[in-house]
Amino acid sequence: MGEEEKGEKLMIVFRKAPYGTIYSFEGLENVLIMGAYDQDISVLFIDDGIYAIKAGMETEAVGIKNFSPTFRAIEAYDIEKLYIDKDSLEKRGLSIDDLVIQPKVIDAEQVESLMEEQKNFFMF
Amino acid sequence: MGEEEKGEKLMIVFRKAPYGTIYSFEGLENVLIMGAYDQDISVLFIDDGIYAIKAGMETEAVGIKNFSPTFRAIEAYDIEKLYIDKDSLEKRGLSIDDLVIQPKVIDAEQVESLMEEQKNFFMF
Amino acid sequence: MKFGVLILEGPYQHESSDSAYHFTKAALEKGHEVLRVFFYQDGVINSTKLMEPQADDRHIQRQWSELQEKYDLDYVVCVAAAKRRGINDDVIGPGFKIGGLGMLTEVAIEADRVVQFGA
Amino acid sequence: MKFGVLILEGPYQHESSDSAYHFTKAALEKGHEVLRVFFYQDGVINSTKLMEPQADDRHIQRQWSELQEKYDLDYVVCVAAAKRRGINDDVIGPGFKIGGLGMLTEVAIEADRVVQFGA
Amino acid sequence: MLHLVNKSPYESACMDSVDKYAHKGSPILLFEDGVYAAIAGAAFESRIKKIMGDHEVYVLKEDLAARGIADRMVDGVKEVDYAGFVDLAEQNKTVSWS
Amino acid sequence: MLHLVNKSPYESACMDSVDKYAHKGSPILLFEDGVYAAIAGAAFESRIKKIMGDHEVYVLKEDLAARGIADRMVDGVKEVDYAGFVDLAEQNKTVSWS
Repeated sequence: MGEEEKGEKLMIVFRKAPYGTIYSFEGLENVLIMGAYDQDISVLFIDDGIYAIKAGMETEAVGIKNFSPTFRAIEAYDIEKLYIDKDSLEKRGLSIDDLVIQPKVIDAEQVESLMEEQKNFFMF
Repeated sequence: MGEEEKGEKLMIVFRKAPYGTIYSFEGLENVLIMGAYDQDISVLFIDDGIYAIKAGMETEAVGIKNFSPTFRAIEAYDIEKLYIDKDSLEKRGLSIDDLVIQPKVIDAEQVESLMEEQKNFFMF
Repeated sequence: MKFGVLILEGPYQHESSDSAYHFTKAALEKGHEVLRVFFYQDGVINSTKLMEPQADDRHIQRQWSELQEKYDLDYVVCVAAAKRRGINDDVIGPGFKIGGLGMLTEVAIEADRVVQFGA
Repeated sequence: MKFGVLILEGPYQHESSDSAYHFTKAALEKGHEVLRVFFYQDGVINSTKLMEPQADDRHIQRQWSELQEKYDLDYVVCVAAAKRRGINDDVIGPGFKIGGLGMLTEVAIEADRVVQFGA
Repeated sequence: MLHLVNKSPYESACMDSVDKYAHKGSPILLFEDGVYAAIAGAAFESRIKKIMGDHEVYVLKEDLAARGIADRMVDGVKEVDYAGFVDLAEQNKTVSWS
Repeated sequence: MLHLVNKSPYESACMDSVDKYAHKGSPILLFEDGVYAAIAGAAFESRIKKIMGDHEVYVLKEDLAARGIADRMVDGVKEVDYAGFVDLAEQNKTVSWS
């Protein structure tokens, strides 16, 4: 199936750290809903957004729901275009194996190009 | 009148820019209320908080109330200990003459010492 | 051009809602269409008619309601975000309606541009 | 020791209210006094009983109300900040009361420490 | 693509992200507290001038006036009002950094 | 005086302010997103180590666990739970940077 048939190119960008604010959690809710619309969805993790998919979260003591396992459900929603910025990972002391999902690692120039292709964005 | 007679040493610190967020406006409301309690109040401007007292604000077009003239009322409330961090001013391209009030200009070390003297703080 | 507008911050605390309002108004005055204004995250709080700002301050919900009436706009307040923050059908002002998050995807598909305020 | 607690951010959007809750609870469990919890700026929104979070999430207003009841705490929601944001006597949960900003100055005078969450 | 920036560069790393990810030639609009990035004689001046080598930088007039800094802008920054903001958003896809 | 920091050093300039204004010897408590400042092998590691030369740096266990980074802390950082946070606030006046 060609990309043209998949509708509009829409991108959700995660760039905030989890739990300190709700942006990444409500951003994830948005991704899951968008998955039902059969569009050409891309999900991108940059800046502190990479921390949203760190493995091993245990949130019982802060009393907030751990949403990281839900990121694994993204693929079940037929959203396969997942990307993460290499430099953001390195700068923050993580590697791709530290994460609950393994987005495609790309560099800042590829991030730029990918963004240029999209029709509309959501930044969380 | 000695300082001891003026009650507790309380400090309100302004460190956020105006209008983008409400912190400085509601911080000012707090200063005005505190002035009525006859305590030993200090007001300190650091970081982006120095922009809260920039002269010449014209807020009609953004539709938000211009609160900067109200800072001039602080002295009428018998709050005379007003300080501003020299380096924050310089770094942000302003001088003391650009402001609606003229707090005493102090350096970072004096800020430290002043903070150490206080009993309780509010950061806005 | 067909615009969508997305607002993620609450009234008064952040300027985002004011900026979104001025942008939306300017776009309409220039003859553009605004297909939908979507209120998400703390943005849902802009819809409450219970707000009572001081007399010399703007009334953010009423400004939005008046703009909606003038141009017959579509305002959607995200139900999931609203429930978390105490916003429901009983408190929203005229012109706002509570709806699903899918209505944000819809406007992202249909509008030429979605302009986001806050995050 | 006598603590005061000040909260400047709303529920769910920021972690500040959760942090303030855990801090207050821990202080009480260690036998300290908490003279007053003051809700200012967006912090006032923590008091609304209209919030309906998802079933598997914490209910921030109820957590605060239960803690208030257990320790007979004094919770003050700033009236000026509350009015701007649509919080009034009809929507605040049990244990909260709406009061003047002077009550923040009072706790700053009387408490050994005021611990601020958010800004 | 139009990059929207609404935070002060002295408090937030937004501008670093724009600088890193924005395509050369993409315009940047500073509004709300973002306008503080373009004050002449301030610490951020050299950064914004460098950024202006790769991007047109616009500032929102209404937010400049509100902050009393309309006469303090770095040379070469372009002022637009909300109508101009709409024009920029018509001519470019928009992405918000905040 | 205990300095409370709740924002990520990659997004916010809070830590710069603490570094600038905090008296030598004053403890710093990192909590909420502030805990990201103390990750080993990250870009901020050299800064936090320098800061640790002048200040005891504490991190809140509950927030570390929530973020899955409890095993990633720079050596020498001290972990406290909420009861320990209360003890620190009992021993020191507190000031919040956020």
